[in-house]
Amino acid sequence: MPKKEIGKFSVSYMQILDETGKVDTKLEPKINNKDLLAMYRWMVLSREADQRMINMQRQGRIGTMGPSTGQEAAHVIPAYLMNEKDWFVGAFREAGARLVRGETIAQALLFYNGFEEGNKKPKEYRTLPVSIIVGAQTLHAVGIGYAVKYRGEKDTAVVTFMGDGATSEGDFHEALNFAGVWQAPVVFICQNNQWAISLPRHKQTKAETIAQKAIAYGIPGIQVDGNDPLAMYVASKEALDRARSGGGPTFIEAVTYRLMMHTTADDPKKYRTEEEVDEWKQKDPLPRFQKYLEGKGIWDAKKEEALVNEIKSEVDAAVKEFEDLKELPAEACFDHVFGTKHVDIEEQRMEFLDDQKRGTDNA
Amino acid sequence: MPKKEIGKFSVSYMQILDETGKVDTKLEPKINNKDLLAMYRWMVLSREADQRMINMQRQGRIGTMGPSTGQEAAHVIPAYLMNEKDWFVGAFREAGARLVRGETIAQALLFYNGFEEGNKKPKEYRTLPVSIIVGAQTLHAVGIGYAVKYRGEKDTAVVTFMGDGATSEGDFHEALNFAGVWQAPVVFICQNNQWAISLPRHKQTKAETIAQKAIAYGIPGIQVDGNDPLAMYVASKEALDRARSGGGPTFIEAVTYRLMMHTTADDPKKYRTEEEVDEWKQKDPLPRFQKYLEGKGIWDAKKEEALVNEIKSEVDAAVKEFEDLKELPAEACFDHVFGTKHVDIEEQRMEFLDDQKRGTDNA
Amino acid sequence: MPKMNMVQAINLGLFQEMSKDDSVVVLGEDVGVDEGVFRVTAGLLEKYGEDRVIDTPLAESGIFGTSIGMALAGLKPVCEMQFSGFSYLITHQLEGHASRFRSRSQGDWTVPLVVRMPYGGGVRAMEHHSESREALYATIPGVKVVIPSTPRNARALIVAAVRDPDPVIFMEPKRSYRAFREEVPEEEEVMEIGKAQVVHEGDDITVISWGAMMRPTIQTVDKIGEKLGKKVELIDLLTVSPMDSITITESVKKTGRCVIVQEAPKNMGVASEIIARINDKVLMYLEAPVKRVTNYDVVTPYFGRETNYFPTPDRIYRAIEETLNF
Amino acid sequence: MPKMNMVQAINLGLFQEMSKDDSVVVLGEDVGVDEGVFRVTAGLLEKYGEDRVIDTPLAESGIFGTSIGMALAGLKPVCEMQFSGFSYLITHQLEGHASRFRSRSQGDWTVPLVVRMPYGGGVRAMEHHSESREALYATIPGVKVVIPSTPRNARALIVAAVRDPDPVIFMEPKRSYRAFREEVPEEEEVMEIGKAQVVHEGDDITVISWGAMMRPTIQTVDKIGEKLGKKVELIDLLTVSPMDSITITESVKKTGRCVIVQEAPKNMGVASEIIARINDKVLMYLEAPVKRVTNYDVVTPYFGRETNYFPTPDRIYRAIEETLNF
Ligand SMILES: Cc1ncc(C[n+]2csc(CCOP(=O)(O)OP(=O)(O)O)c2C)c(N)n1
Ligand SMILES: Cc1ncc(C[n+]2csc(CCOP(=O)(O)OP(=O)(O)O)c2C)c(N)n1
Ligand SMILES: [Mg+2]
Ligand SMILES: [Mg+2]
Repeated sequence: MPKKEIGKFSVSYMQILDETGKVDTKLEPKINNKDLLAMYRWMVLSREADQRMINMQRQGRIGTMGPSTGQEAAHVIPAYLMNEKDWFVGAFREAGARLVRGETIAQALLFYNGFEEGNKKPKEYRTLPVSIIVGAQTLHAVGIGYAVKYRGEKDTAVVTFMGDGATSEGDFHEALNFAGVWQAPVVFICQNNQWAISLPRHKQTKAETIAQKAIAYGIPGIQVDGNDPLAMYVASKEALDRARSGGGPTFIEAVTYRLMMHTTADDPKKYRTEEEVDEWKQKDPLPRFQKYLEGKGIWDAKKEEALVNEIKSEVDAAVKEFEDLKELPAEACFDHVFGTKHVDIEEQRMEFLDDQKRGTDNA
Repeated sequence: MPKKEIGKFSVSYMQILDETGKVDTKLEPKINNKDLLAMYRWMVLSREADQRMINMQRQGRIGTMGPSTGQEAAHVIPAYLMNEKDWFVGAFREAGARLVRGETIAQALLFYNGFEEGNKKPKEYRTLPVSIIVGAQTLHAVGIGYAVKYRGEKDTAVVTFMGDGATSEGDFHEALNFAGVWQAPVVFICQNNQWAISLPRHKQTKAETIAQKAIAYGIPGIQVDGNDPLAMYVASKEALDRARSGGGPTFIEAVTYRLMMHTTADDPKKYRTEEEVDEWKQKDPLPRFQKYLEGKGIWDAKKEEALVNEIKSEVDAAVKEFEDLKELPAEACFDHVFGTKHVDIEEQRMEFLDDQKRGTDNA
Repeated sequence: MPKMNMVQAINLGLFQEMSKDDSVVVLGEDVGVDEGVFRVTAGLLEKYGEDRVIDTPLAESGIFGTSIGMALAGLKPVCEMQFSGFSYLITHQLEGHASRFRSRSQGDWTVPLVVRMPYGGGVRAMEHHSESREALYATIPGVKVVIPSTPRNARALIVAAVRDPDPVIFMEPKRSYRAFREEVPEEEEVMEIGKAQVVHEGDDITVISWGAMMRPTIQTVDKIGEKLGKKVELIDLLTVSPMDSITITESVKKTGRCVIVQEAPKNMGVASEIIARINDKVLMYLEAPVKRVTNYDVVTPYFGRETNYFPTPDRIYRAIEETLNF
Repeated sequence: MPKMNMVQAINLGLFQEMSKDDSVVVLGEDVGVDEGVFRVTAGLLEKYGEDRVIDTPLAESGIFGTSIGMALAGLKPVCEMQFSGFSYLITHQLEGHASRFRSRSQGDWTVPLVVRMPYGGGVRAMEHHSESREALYATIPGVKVVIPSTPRNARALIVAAVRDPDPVIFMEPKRSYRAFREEVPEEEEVMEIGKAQVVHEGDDITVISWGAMMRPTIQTVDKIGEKLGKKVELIDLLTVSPMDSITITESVKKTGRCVIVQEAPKNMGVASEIIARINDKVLMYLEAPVKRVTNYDVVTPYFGRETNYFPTPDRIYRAIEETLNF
């Protein structure tokens, strides 16, 4: 077709620490040891909690849960870079990031066991509860971004997460478009873990990368090795800085992999091969990060062992805290329908309590 | 940000016949005179019908209508290139295209006067009724495209239209994404007429062009001068050929302008200047096309006068046909709720008829 | 007190709330420069600027979903759906988020926002511009659905909606926008959400309606008084959900007869819920079946036919008369 | 006749319809390779191939909107919403298009399609996996809402839904998916959409339910017979909209008493519409108020609390007893 070129776009990929532990020293960020070790610790804690919860689900001690094993770098690192003023608007597969943001493991257990109390978190934490409707939360992030800008809050960013599957939803599109138009201080991080339950990435969209979707909204976008903590660090920092300094939104595609099942109700053997999983295990962010720390001379087998033990106890304690919880009030739902009293709700509360009391008297 | 380029994209613009009537002869398509004159005639007819309907609305002879004056090239030309097997899935601002597809002006009047009879059109026409929910129809087009492919229908394309505003809706996104994944034989034509009611194009999206949105879906996209009948011809033909030959979807941004109000209920003076409108009047596709035909020696003032008279009578006749229609049955709604009988509907029909009969006896 | 129409009255309410509280922002399609397709937001942009009166891209879920975010972050968004016919694009955000944040977080996170939308027929507009689907929204717990019927209560209720701690769907009967004027006090006036209003007292029959149907109902009720000498107790529902059963059932207890006038189709309408509540509490006081005057269970007709389908004063009259004579 | 659970029964219905008619296609999230998260579409991909069993991108409006297109073009799509909690993303396409094409074109264009969706609680799943919102869909004219309660009627109704000329929302009570088995004939069996079924005859009281609530209701009804010696007429609604008033009102005419058991919240539920219809036609036969046993008007609790909120056999028992003793 004969025509005149009027726009040019490109998509870039960033990797700094590769699968073998090799570092691209030209790109290597300067991070102090304390931060490095702290990030690593969060990742290990997240992994351990995840695995424990899978076991607990198997034993019927909690309900369905969705593991994040394998994706820790993609969400722990940006969360670590966030500060108190920043807002966290997650989906459902950023358990590690939630820990960084101050959620306790006991709370997570409560959540997975079907109690709203697992979501209780004062507004000051600026961390929204898990959002299950795929894609919907990205719009909340943009609205919060608008409010931040409207209030003239300085140095404040909103970080929102979504999966590769979420990029197909209309809400994702509307969120990126609004963010572009409003130049809202939002960092969109897509954890492209290759699968949306059983749908592989290449059936989700014909686009070669997810990062290029940002072009549709006039937003900067980049593809990052999401299992590379250093690349995630650099990309997240740049995006956060841009948002905090009034530079508008950024879209990051973090290429990662869901090493476990979609949720404990899922059987991934139905749709993917063990070979594929094994291949991705080679790219696991945890051993990779460990190697990096060892290379820097700040980590060794003994420290690893100590950390693992420490974290095991921490998780043990959290499980105990969760299991020691006394029964939560059954009628709590009546308290939180509205912020105002209504006679219907109060009448029904009475009926409810009465019915609870009568139990099985007649039947 | 240090990184490796992994994807390159560009957006092109096509114009062949410019505002002054100058032709880029390198790009000029070969179109026989009969077709050229036919396309011109449809555009003139569409313009005349449009203007007449605005007047009729002003006189209270029909209800609200949305004029398409100024956008004729962008929708008449692709419609002209469609054949009987192709499907037309429009929005609400392709009146000229609908005429090409066999809708009568009397029917359009009936539609704008609030009667479903204006939409009656046997399936064989493969032309769906006007779709008012912005963006929604694009998904129907993709589903039809899937059916065409599934049935192995050869040489069949689906053409769907939407405005610049529609590109912000989630359904638009989902439609383009499904079309990409399914490689559905769909031609998406966005009539970017610079306004969505009062919202100017640059507030609709931060993207510099709408054409670049196709990149997000791995679909070929192009920006075309939508007031240039020749460029619309070339771009539509290429897209139709691609769809018909199994090459999948195409996205065309047709840059045009809504010269009139959004609908007869709208007052564009509230949000745009006369200068802007005047500027775009210079780019009007009708005089431009006329000049081209004159340049080719197949048109002159006398022919123009004859055509205008002929078309005026044609529209007169249509208006008469519409106004001579006898009253349409009030109870028709009861016939088309379901394809099966239901006692509720039948009971209510009786009540309705009874109430109609009783009229104002008591009150 | 100045006389104004409903458009002006809602506009007044918005003006006043915006001047009082800078967390109130208005957003939607064409609400700024164009001042709303019905001019309900007239003057707001000029007075409060682009940051508080936001012309958004054309995406309802985007408008509402970002409003949820704004509300979570402490703003009080008043967003507009240009017509209720396009509001179903927000159903998932309403059912799945706006209505749930409070209970999901046991009160830590709340979503105080208002969704304004013109609804209902009678203005000879195109498809999707004539429906009454208050019932659809009323099926969702955690959402308040408010429908004013006059300029004065529209102003008092929009103010209440803006101040409400929960998501409020504010459905504006577009047919009543400019149909009549009423005195509306300049100074603040607020009505309580969740309360119906007894417009006329009477003890022969209870007639209940809301929104645009209040007008033909009032006319008819007056005629019933004149012609049949019967005293009608007329109730304006005002809040469709959560419903004010008490006002309804107290009245029916007194009158023993009831007619409900609803613009929406019959099946699964708000009228059905009213009947269910009468059944629950005062069935044994009923001297006749409750009668519903409603639209029919057909797909909303294009405007050429719609007037045939609405409850008319004649149908309302007959229903009241039949119920009185039962 | 082989015994099967509801998952197998619906699967059988889909298999048979697909083998009969190559215009039937199945689409949705994870319906192919994964065979549906509840395995309702097991074996279909293997048998009918990728063209007829389509794993779609993750977008509900996309799934449903393209299904409308397929239906317009002569296919018969059976699309799946993975959970009803995510189905509200299609509301605008349902209210605005699927339900309207027929009337919009006066019968020239029709949208015969089925939207399958597991609904309801009781499976200890996360938020949005427990709601019963049949009422929301039932507010929309031009849409049929069908809810089976057993393997056998599920098979007969899914077949009817696939053959129906209109859009059918087919809500599958996920709690009943594997809860019990029933004999289901291999050979074709079809039930009429729009008809309720009298499961037990009786003349002391009418009890009406549908979907997952049929199980606790049947248990309770049996107990009522044993303990109180009363004969219950039990009605399974099966189609929620358009409703079968006749079966209901004929029964209530006979019994004079009625209890309705509904998993959904009380306000604006299907039970309210049933009461309204009883009011319309047989009010004067009622010897007691119709009693509703429902969920409460709260935001659907997370699963940790949900069982407290559902109608239980105890609550159902008490409601029947109280109504009998009224
Ligand atoms: C709107 C919506 N549709 C369907 C689901 C059911 N569901 C939960 S997660 C999921 C897949 C999500 O894929 P992706 O976005 O890639 O995230 P991942 O699970 O891989 O982290 C689906 C279909 C849902 N939660 N929300
Ligand atoms: C979903 C939806 N929202 C809002 C409207 C009201 N509306 C009708 S046309 C229109 C603007 C459309 O702009 P665009 O897509 O650019 O098409 P144009 O009118 O310019 O042809 C709006 C907001 C609608 N019809 N549908
Ligand atoms: Mg994924
Ligand atoms: Mg436009």
